[in-house]
Amino acid sequence: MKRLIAMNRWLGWLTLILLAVSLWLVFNAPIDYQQGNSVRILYIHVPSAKMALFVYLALTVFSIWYLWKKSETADILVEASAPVGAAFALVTLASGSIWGKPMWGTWWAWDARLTSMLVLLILYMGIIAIRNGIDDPVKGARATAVLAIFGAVDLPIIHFSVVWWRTLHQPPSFGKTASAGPAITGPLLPPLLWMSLTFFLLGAYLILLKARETQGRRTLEHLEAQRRTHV
Amino acid sequence: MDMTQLEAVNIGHRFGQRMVLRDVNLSVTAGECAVLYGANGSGKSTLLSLLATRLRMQQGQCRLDQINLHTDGETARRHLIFVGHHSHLYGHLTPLENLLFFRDLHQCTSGRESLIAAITQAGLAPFIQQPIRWFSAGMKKRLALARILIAKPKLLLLDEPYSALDHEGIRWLNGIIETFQTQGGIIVMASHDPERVAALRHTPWHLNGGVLRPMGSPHPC
Amino acid sequence: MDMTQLEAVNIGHRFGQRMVLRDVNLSVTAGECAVLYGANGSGKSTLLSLLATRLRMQQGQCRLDQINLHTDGETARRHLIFVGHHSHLYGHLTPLENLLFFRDLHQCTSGRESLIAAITQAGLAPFIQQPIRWFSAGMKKRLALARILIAKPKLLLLDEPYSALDHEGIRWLNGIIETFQTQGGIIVMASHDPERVAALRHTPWHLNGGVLRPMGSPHPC
Amino acid sequence: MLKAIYRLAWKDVLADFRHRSTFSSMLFFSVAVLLVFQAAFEPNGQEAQRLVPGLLWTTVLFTTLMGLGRVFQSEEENGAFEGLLLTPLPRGAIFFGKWLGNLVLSLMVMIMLIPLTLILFNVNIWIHIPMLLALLLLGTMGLTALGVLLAAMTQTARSRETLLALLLLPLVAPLLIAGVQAMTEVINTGTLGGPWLNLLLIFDAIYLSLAPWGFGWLVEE
Amino acid sequence: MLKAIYRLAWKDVLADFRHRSTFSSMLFFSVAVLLVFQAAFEPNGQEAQRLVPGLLWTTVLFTTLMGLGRVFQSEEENGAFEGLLLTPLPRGAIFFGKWLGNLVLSLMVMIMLIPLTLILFNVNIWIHIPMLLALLLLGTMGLTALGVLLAAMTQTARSRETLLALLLLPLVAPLLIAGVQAMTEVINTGTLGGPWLNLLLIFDAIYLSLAPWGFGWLVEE
Ligand code: HEM
Ligand SMILES: Nc1ncnc2c1ncn2[C@@H]1O[C@H](COP(=O)(O)OP(=O)(O)OP(=O)(O)O)[C@@H](O)[C@H]1O
Ligand SMILES: Nc1ncnc2c1ncn2[C@@H]1O[C@H](COP(=O)(O)OP(=O)(O)OP(=O)(O)O)[C@@H](O)[C@H]1O
Ligand SMILES: [Mg+2]
Ligand SMILES: [Mg+2]
Repeated sequence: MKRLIAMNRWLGWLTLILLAVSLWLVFNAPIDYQQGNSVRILYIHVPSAKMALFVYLALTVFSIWYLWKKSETADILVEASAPVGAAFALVTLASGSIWGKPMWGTWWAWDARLTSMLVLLILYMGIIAIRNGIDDPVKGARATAVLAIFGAVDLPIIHFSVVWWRTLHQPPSFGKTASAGPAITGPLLPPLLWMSLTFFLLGAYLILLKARETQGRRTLEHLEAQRRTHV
Repeated sequence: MDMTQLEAVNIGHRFGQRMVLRDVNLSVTAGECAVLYGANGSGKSTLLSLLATRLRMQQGQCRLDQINLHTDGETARRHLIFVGHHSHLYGHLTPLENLLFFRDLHQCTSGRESLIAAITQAGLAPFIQQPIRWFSAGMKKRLALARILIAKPKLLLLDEPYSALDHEGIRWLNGIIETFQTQGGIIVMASHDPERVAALRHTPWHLNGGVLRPMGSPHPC
Repeated sequence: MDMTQLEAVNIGHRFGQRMVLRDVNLSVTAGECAVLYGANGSGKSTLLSLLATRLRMQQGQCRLDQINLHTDGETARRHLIFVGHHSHLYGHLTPLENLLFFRDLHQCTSGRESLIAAITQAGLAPFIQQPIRWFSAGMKKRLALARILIAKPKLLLLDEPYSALDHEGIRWLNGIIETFQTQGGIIVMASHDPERVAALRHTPWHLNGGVLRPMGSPHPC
Repeated sequence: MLKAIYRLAWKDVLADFRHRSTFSSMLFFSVAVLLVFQAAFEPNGQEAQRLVPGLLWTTVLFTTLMGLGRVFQSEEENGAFEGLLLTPLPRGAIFFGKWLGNLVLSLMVMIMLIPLTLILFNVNIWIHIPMLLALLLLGTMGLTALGVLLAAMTQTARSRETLLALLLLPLVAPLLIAGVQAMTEVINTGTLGGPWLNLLLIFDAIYLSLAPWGFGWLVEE
Repeated sequence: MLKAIYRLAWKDVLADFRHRSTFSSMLFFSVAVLLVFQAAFEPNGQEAQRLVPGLLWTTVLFTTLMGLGRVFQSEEENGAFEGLLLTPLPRGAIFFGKWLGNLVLSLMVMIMLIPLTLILFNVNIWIHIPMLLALLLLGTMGLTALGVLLAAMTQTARSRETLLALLLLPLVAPLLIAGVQAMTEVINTGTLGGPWLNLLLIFDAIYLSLAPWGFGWLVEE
């Protein structure tokens, strides 16, 4: 845990530098002939969508780790990841909606991917709520971990929704499954990859930041309790 | 100042078909402490609940000074405190928040410092920041009793106040009760503990078959 | 038959960051009754919950005969009964239904009559048809204690068993405990009541600052 | 007395709101309800506009219903509700404290819920939002009054939620129908008024004037 | 052990059913929900048939949700849940006891609900009733498993009902969608089968195998 926290400052600077690079790339990328300038939303939307899923995956791993080893570090990481994941999910939904207005002519449609993404956001909120709602730290940690593991059922549904059901939403356009539909290629790809890397680091940075805050708060509470018992 | 006086006349109470109290007469004057003894299920808690206006009076009359407990519950409740089997505390609040809530709802004027002082007296100062849900039985009891210190009631109703308290807690409580007596307050208490009550200046009563009788000796059984 | 034995070695427990028990060693043999004294919040109930396998052991080891309480909770729970601050009763069931439920879940073999006999012994025969929600504090306590009569445990854990009981109830309970002792059972009890425990053959212990020490005189304080 | 009402509402809602996420849970619960309706009914474009009033009202109904279970939950532990009844407040004040707390929370949820519904179901009636909100608020006032009353009524009953909902829904049906019709009128004609609105106001007036009085009767023993 | 599971289910449902008719209140609740939907949506002839699966599933979902709040309620009083955990039963058995009790209750409600819905919405698909019932039962098995787990999870939380509802809805959404689609297929084609049914079965299997395990983790201290 200590080492992770020490890494955090470097991670912060690295994220900042990468962000500058990717933003430069994004604004120098060509404008899509169909989508016009609004295509730039892609560079926010896709990385944050990937991160929303990835953070949940990490959350599940942390939860299993917690239940198995009873490690407090795992618990702190679970607590720290939930709000970060929720933020990414919110950004995905917001950017998707804003993009959807010019592309599909509507803010929202109830197709499988969009719906399952909304479910993911609600799940994140549920995890945050149960973490805050139980006073007993051990019980709270355990409830959160079990809930997170149950919620993981939603992950494959989101990811494969575009494959399993015919949807409005873009099918996967890079990676192995990119068979159907127009793939993202050429000059659009590098900025997207850079941006994805940036978002990944940003996610890690935020989680560690939150973890540090959580741990600091717990230590403070402990010291406070000790001081009061001894006075 | 007038002498405070509690006067209960011919109180009767039934639950369903079962007559729990019959023709209970009880008169307590300022500075007096009436202790109710009686077997399990004899109706001590019922009598205290009636005096606390928690149960509706079915028969008889009861007045605290000029206030009729039966018809004027709101005024009566302003002058009495009841500490019962339950602590009436909120598990998710800290001791201080619990007392603040109590103070505001009882419209007492005591300041924040005097609440903190009460908590310290109860020996709970180290736990002032913790939600009371995880307090031990005795700690909850102490906090429930600390409420006596922040309101200035005329009438104090205590249902088995000694249970869960340790030796020192009992001394602390007896101290509070004595001070309260010298200030002219009235106490009615139910207990199974003659040994602990012995330290107090008190009048013992015995409740049996719904009938309340004064007890000759201070040591009952 | 082997002598039953409870052996707790180096038990430690913390809630969050607060160390409530440190290096507690306790050894009780068949027919013995260990009584834990200690101030409010000193950790008596916590120790009993650990022995009852309600809390997970954090440090140290505890065995009842061959059974490791830490690793083999289900077997251990078959041989122990814990009567705590709470009565663990269902308000909407009658005394008999409560005991039947208890019997089935603990997989005891006692018949219906012996349950009724236990209720009668506890002095609750007149109330056998009533849901226990409205029972008085002492009546609930008696019913909770009556469970000892229907299971035949090796280990009996009692947390302030005398509270809310009247004089006669205390005699009844002490009788049960004595019988249990002569049958070779083990008792661990937390109490604030040296006067009531005095009637029993017992070993007093004192818990202070998380450390458990045997007490010289049977009358502590 | 106003201070006490505020204090009660504060304890139930605002304190909770300060460090906990009750509000966001209620909001996201209501979003989840929308999702369930979508999954279950799959309305198409034209249907959606016609369904919006029904969707909004049923969602508000279920959200309020879920919130109501919370009203007396914190009062259960340690017999805190009894403690509330022992304060010198008139019963009406306790009622309004509970009512206010719930209303504030519902109002906040509704402010977020209306635009969300319009976005999710892709209905373009943004200019009517203030009127929709006013209507929902009016409805919620009566709904919450009824709900708090019934929560108190069924507090001691088992199967509380079921019973509460059972009693609440038939009484609330007229209010709900009036609300749906009034809202349909707003969406179709753009004006607020007419017999349905009057009906809504009448129900509000009835529930709000009768409920405190009924509450007083219910909690009296 | 089977006896213990049965006993647990019995206590929760049958004993309750005997004295207090939880069943009929759940049934009335579901009818009230149907009425609310009718008032809110006012479907015409063709629409109604299309809406039936959605109506049935949402009604069952909300009725079960209402019932679930009750599951652990009787365990709260007097710390009865702790008593349950002190029995020598494996945690999984406790889970299945709770699950069974709830399932039986839901099943009884559904048997009445289906014909009522068909009558109220005037839809003539009587021959499909056995298949509809089978589908609902399948769905409820998973739903109840998840619900009992979440009820245990939120038992000690503040704003319990809200939290339970918030957690349950997103998790059951896939199950609900599969159920609605499978039922639509039954109504349209008259056959039970296809990918949606398989999905339903998969979710049932996942939830029923994971939930007891999760329950064991939750209640361990
Ligand atoms: C609120 C609306 C939207 C939501 C919730 C949403 C959600 C998502 C999610 C979750 C992913 C990542 C899937 C994965 O990695 O498995 C994704 C990827 C993507 N989205 Fe959206 N989206 C929305 C709107 C849009 C719109 C309007 C467009 C453009 C027309 C769009 C284009 C894309 C593209 C091109 C990808 C990358 C595809 C891939 O590589 O898998 N999205 N979206
Ligand atoms: N609300 C109620 N409804 C029905 N019966 C009740 C109610 N409250 C108490 N009783 C019954 O009244 C009798 C007296 O109860 P009470 O609690 O007053 O006894 P007590 O003297 O305080 O006993 P203990 O010493 O055990 O506390 C009991 O038999 C009890 O079952
Ligand atoms: N679940 C818990 N979480 C956090 N702290 C707890 C918990 N249970 C008990 N404690 C704390 O542990 C300490 C010991 O509590 P315990 O109930 O064991 O005391 P006790 O000796 O039984 O006191 P009493 O004589 O008042 O019953 C207390 O300070 C209490 O606040
Ligand atoms: Mg009593
Ligand atoms: Mg204790």
